[in-house]
Amino acid sequence: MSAFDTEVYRKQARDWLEEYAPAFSKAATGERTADEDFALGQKWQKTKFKAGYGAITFPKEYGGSEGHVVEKLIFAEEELRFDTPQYFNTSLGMPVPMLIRYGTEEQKRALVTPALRGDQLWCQLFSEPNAGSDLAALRMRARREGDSWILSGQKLWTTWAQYADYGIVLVRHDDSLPKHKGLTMFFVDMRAPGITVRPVRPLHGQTSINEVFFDDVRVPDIQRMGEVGAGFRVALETLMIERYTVSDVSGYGPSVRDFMQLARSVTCGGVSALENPAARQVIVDTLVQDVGLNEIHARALQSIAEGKEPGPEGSIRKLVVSGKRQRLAAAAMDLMGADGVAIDPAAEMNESFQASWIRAPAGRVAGGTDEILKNTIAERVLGLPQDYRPDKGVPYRELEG
Amino acid sequence: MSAFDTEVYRKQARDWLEEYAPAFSKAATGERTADEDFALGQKWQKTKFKAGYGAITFPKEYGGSEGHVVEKLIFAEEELRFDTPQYFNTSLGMPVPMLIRYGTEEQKRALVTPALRGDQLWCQLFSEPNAGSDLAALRMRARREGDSWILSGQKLWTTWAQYADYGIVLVRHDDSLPKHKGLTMFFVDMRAPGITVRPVRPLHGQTSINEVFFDDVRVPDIQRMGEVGAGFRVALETLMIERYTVSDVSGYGPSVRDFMQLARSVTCGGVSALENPAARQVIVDTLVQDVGLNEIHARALQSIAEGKEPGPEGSIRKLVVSGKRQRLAAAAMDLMGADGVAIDPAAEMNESFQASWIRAPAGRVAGGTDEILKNTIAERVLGLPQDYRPDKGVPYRELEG
Amino acid sequence: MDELAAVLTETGAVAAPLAFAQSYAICRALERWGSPDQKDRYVESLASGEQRCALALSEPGDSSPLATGSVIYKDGLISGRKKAVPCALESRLAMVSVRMGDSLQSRLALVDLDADSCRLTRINTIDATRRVANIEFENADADLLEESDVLRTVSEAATFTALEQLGAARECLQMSVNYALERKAFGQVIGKFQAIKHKLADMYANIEIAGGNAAVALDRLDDRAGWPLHSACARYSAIQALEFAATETIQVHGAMGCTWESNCHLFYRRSRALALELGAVDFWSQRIIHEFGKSAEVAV
Amino acid sequence: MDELAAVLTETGAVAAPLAFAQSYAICRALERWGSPDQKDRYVESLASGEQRCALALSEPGDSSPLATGSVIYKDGLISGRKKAVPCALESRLAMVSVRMGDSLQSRLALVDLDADSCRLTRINTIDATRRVANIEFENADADLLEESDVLRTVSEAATFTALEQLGAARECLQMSVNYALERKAFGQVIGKFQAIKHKLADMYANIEIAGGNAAVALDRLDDRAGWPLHSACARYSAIQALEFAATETIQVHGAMGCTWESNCHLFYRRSRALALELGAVDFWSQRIIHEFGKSAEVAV
Repeated sequence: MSAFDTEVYRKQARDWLEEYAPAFSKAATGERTADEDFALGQKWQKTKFKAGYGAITFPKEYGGSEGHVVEKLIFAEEELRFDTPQYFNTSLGMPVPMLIRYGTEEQKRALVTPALRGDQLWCQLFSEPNAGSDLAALRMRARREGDSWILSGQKLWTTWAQYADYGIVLVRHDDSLPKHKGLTMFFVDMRAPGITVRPVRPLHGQTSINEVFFDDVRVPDIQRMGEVGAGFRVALETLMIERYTVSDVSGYGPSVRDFMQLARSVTCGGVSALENPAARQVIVDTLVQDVGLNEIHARALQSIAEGKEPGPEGSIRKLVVSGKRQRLAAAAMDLMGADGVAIDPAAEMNESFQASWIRAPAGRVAGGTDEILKNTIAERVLGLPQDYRPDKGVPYRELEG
Repeated sequence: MSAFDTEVYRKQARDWLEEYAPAFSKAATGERTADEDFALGQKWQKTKFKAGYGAITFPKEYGGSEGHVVEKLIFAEEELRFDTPQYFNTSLGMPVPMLIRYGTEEQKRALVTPALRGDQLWCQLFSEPNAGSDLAALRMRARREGDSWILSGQKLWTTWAQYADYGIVLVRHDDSLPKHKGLTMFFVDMRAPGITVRPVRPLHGQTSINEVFFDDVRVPDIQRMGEVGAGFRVALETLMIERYTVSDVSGYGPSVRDFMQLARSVTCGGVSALENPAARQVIVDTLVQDVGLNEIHARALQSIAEGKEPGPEGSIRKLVVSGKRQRLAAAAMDLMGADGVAIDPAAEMNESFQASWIRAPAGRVAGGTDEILKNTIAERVLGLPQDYRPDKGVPYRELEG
Repeated sequence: MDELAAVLTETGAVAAPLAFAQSYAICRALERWGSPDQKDRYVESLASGEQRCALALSEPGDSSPLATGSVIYKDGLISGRKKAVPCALESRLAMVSVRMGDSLQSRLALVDLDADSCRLTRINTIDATRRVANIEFENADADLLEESDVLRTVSEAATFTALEQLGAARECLQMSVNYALERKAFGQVIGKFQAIKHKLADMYANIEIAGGNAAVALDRLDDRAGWPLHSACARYSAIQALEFAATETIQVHGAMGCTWESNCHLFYRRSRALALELGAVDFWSQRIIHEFGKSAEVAV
Repeated sequence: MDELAAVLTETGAVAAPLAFAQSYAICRALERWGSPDQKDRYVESLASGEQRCALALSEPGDSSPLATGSVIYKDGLISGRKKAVPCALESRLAMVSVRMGDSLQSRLALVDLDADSCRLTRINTIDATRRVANIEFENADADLLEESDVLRTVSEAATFTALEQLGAARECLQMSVNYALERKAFGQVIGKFQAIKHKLADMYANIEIAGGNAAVALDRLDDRAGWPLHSACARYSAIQALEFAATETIQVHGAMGCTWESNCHLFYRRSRALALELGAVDFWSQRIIHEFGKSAEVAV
C-alpha cells in the first residue's frame, strides 16, 4: 500500500470510530457489571464486523474484509483513542486463525463467522502452574481412546475462559519423548463435561484470568490441530501469524503528558513538583522512550505497508513499555505524597496512576517476562547463543520435579 | 581486642603517620620518575617496618609485630589519608604469607625478612590471556625434568612484575586432568633465564601491569608450594588469608564531598550546579552508599577485634564502590561542561575526577568483575546454586578452544 | 535500641497492619516535650498499647509531611484538614502537626478523635491491609506540646519506619531466594539463571546499604548534630531498598506473583504505602542535600 | 538526509578524529544566515572540505554551550575567551558565539584563527585522538552573521553529533557481540551467560530508542515547531546510549578492554568527549522539560 492509501484508510477509520465508538465508552453507558460489560464488548465486535472493521484481514468467505495487515494495525491504533470494551483480541489473534489453518471445512463453516461476529469467543489454554516462561514443560495429559482423546490436568492464566465458547489447548500425549516433542494441540468445546473454570484473583481487582480444570474431558480426534506431536511447533507457528500488533506506547497507563499535568498541579513544601529532580528525570526518560518507540512503530508500519518485514527493533517495545509504565506510575504517586495511596476502585488503568501501578507487575510478566524478552533479543536479534538447556533431548518423564 | 585498645592503637598509628608519612607525599618530593617512585616506595616500606607498622601481623621471628589483624586494618585505614607510594600490598598480601606456609625453613630464613623490609618485592603470576575470571582455564605448562620443572607460557596482568624479585606462579602440570585438578603452584626467581617482562599499556597512563613470558624456565621442585595438583586449592586457600582488607570508600577517586564542592563552584546558564537534578541524585546516592559501607566496615572491624568472622555484607563493598566511583566521576565531568575533558596527566586518581574516571573501568574488572562478584554474593551469601559449568570434570585437553 | 530494632524489623517482615514505628515516635515526642501533666495523661497508656495514637501530618494541596497551612491552632482549638492518616480509624488519639495562629511556626498537638469536632472519612487505598482516613477538625480541643519540633518527630518516625521497611525488604529477599531454589524452568531451578542471581545480589546489596544507614541513624538519634542527616539517609535508602525488593520479588515469582495466591502483592502494596506516608523519596532527598551541604564534618 | 545520516554514523563508528557534525551545522548556519557576500567567501571551501572551521561555544566559568558572557562583539571586533574547542588547531576558521556589546543578545561570527589577535593553547584531554584548544581573542576581526540564532546552531550540531554517537554506539555493540561469541570462560563462550546477553540486549534497546529520536530530529530539522524539542531528545538519548555502550563494552571485554590492546578505550574516551562538548546531558534534559512544557501538541 502506498503512504497515500494508508492515510486515506486512517481517515476513514477515524471518521467511523468517531461516529460509533463513543456510544460504547464508560462515559456513555455508566457503571456496568462484568456481564454487562462483556455483552457490550460483544455488541461492539458485532458493530465493527458489520462495518468491515471487525475482521479486517480475514477471508471474505467468512465475512472478513481481506484487507491489508497494515489496515488492521491502523484501525487498532485509532481505536486506542477510545475506551471501547476489548474482549476479542486473543480470540481473533490466534485461535481463530489456527482454526482456519487446521480446521475441517465443516468446522470452519460452522465456527469462524460466529467468532468473527463476536457471537462466540475463543480462548487459549497454554500455561500451567509449572509451565509459564517454559511453556514446553506443561504436564496436562491426553491419552488416546478410539477416535477420541481424554484430556486431564490443569491450565492457568487463561484469559476470558469464563466467557469462552471454545478454546485451543496444548497437551502432552507422550511423556517418553523430549519435552518439546510430546505435545499436541486440540480445540475443545468449553462447555464439554469435565471442564471447570475458576477465576483467579489478580493483584488488581478485575478478574480476567482463570484456572481451568480438565477432568477426563473427551475430545474427538477431528478436533486435533496439526499432527500428533507437532503441538509446540504449531503453537510457535501461530504465534508468528501477524505477530506485529499495536499496543499503547504508555502501556495502557496514563501518559507522560498526564504526568506533566500532574507535576504542574502539585507542590511539595510550596515548590512546584515540576522542580522535583526525580520528576524531571522521569519526564525526560519517558518522553524520549515514547518518541523512540513511536518512530520505530511508524517505520514498521511503513515496511508492512510495502510488503516487507518490519525491522527487529520492534522487539524492544514490550520490554521498554512495561518498565516505563511502572516507573512513571510510582513517580506520579510520589508527587502526590500521602494522598498517592488513594485509589478509585472503578478507575480504568489509563485514567489513574494508581490503577496503572497496581497492574504494572502483570505487564512485566504476561506475554514474556523482562528476562525472557532480553534473552530473545540477545538470541534472535544479536545472534548470541541460547542459554544452557539441561532439558534438551531428555524424555519428559525423566526430568525431575 | 577491646574497643578501648583499638582506639589507643588508632591514635598511636595516626600520630606516627602524621610525623613520618608527609615526607613521602607528592607535595614533599615533587614529580618523580617511575623508578624514583618505586625507590621511594621501598624506603617507605622500610620506614614502616622499622617502626613496627610494615609487617603488623607477621611472625616476630621474621621481624613482624605479631599484632592483631584489626591493627593492620586500622593502620591501613589511617594510611589512606596520606598519598604514600604503594607497592607492597600484593607482595605482602598473598605471596609472602604463602611462602611462610609452604616454604622450607631455609627458604623462609633467606627470603621473608627482605620481603617484609621492602628490599625485595614478590608478584603474583596467575591470570593469562585466556584465563581471567575463569582462572582455572589457564594454559601455562610445567613439565617435570628430574628434580626440576620446566615452565613455558604467558602470564598477563601481573602487577609490578617489572620490579619483582620473586613471583608465585600457577601452572598446568597435567592436561589430562579436569581443569581445576591439573594445576600446581611454584615460586620463581624473576631473574631466572627465560623470563621476559613486557609492560602493558593500560587505558590510563601509568604502567603497573605486565605480560610475563616464560620460555623453558627451570624451577627446582623445592620451590613447589603445596602438593602437585593442589595448585588451585592452594591459590583459593591463600586468598582466604586475612581476606578482609581496607579500601577507600570512594574507590580511590575524589569523594562525594569533593563533588559537592565542585557543584557549589560551577554554574550552567547562570544556575548553580547544585540545582542540577542529576548532580543532586548522584550526591544523595553516593552519600547513602558511603554511609552504609562505612557502617558495614565498622561492624566488621568490631567483629574481627572480637575474634569473630565479619558478616557477609562486606562482600558488597567492591561491587558498590567501583560502580559508584565511575558514576560520580562522569557526573562531575558533566558539571564542568566542555572543560570536563581537560585532564592533568600528573594528577593522582584521588585528586582528579578525570583521572578517576579513566581508571574506573579497571576498577570494575580487576579483583573480580561486577558479574563475578554478583555471582559470588548470590552463591556464597544467598545460597543460590552455581551456574551451569560444562567444563566440570572434563579433562582440560578435551575442552575446545 | 537493639530490641527496638528487632521489633520494628519483625513488624515489617510480617507486613503487620500497624503503625508501630509512628507510635514509637509519638511516645518519644511526649517524653521529650510533654509537660508532667501531659506525660501522666498519655505516656503510660500509649506505651502499654492500651491506647493508640495516629500521626496526622499531611495536608491537602501539598505533599510535604511538614506542610501546616491547613490545620490552625488558636486558643486551645484546631480547625482544618489532614489527609491520608494511617490507622486513624483504630486510634482514640491523634498527634497532629498544626500551625500556630497566623505565625509560620508549627507544633504538635494531641487531639481526641472520638470528639464530635473530628470527622474521619475512610479512603480506599492501594494497601488494603491498613485502613487510612482523611480527618476534618472543626474547633477540636487540642493539647499542645509547647516546645515540640515537627521535623524532629517526622525524622524519628522515618527512622523507625526505615527499620520496618528493612524488615519487609529482607522478607522479600528471603521469599525470592526460596522461590528461586524451588521453581523450575527450562530444566533447572530458576536460581541457577544469572538474571535471577544478579537481581537477588542487587537486592541484597541495596538492603545492606540501607541496613547500614538505619543503624547509623538509630545510633545518632539523640545526637544533636547527626540526626537530621542520618535519619534522612536512613529513610531514603530504606524506601529504595524496599521498593526494589518488593517489585522484583513479584518479578521473580512471575505470573504467580501477580495474584493473591502469593504474598508478594502485600509487600508490593506496603512498599508504596510506606514510601508515601511520611514524605516521599524526593522530600528526603532534598533534606539530605540540605543537611549534607550544611555539615562541615559528617560521618562519611 | 539519509546520505548525511550514513556519513555521520560512519564517522562515529570509526571514532574519526574529526568534528564533521559541527562542520555541517556551521555550513547550514552560513546557508541560512549568511549574506550573499559571506556565502561566497566561505560556503564552497567549507563544504568541499578545503577549509576547516571549528565551532567555538563554551566559555570559562559556566558550563552552558550558550554562555556568551566572555566573548564580546563590538564594532567588527571580538575579545574574550573560549574554552575546550575541538579541532581548532586544525582549522583556519572558527564560528564563534558572541555577545553583542552590552546587550543580552548573542550571535554567531566567523573569525580567522590564523590572525595574531587569536591565541590558541592546546590542552590535554581524556580523548587524545582529537586535539582541543582554548582560544583567546583580543580585538580579532569578526564577520558577523546578522540574524543568527546560537541555540539553533547548537541544536543542529547536537542532532548531527547524535548520529555520530549512534554510529559509535552501534560499533561498540558489534564489538561486544563479536567478543562475546569468541571469548570463553568456565567452558563456554561468554555470550551464553545471561549477564552478558541481558547487558547487550539493554545496549541494543538504548541504541534503538536513540536511533528513533535521531531519525525524528533529522526529519524535523526544518520544522519550525518540532526542532527545539526533538533535537534535545536526540542529543539526550544519544549521550545515554553511547555512554552505556562504551562503558559496558569495556566491561564485556574484561581486563583486555582496559588496555590499549583493544579499541574499547577509544570509544570510552570519545563517548565522554562527545557528551561534554555541546552541553552536557543535564543542559539538554532541562531543554526537553522546557520545550515539552511549552508544546501543546508534540509527536509523542
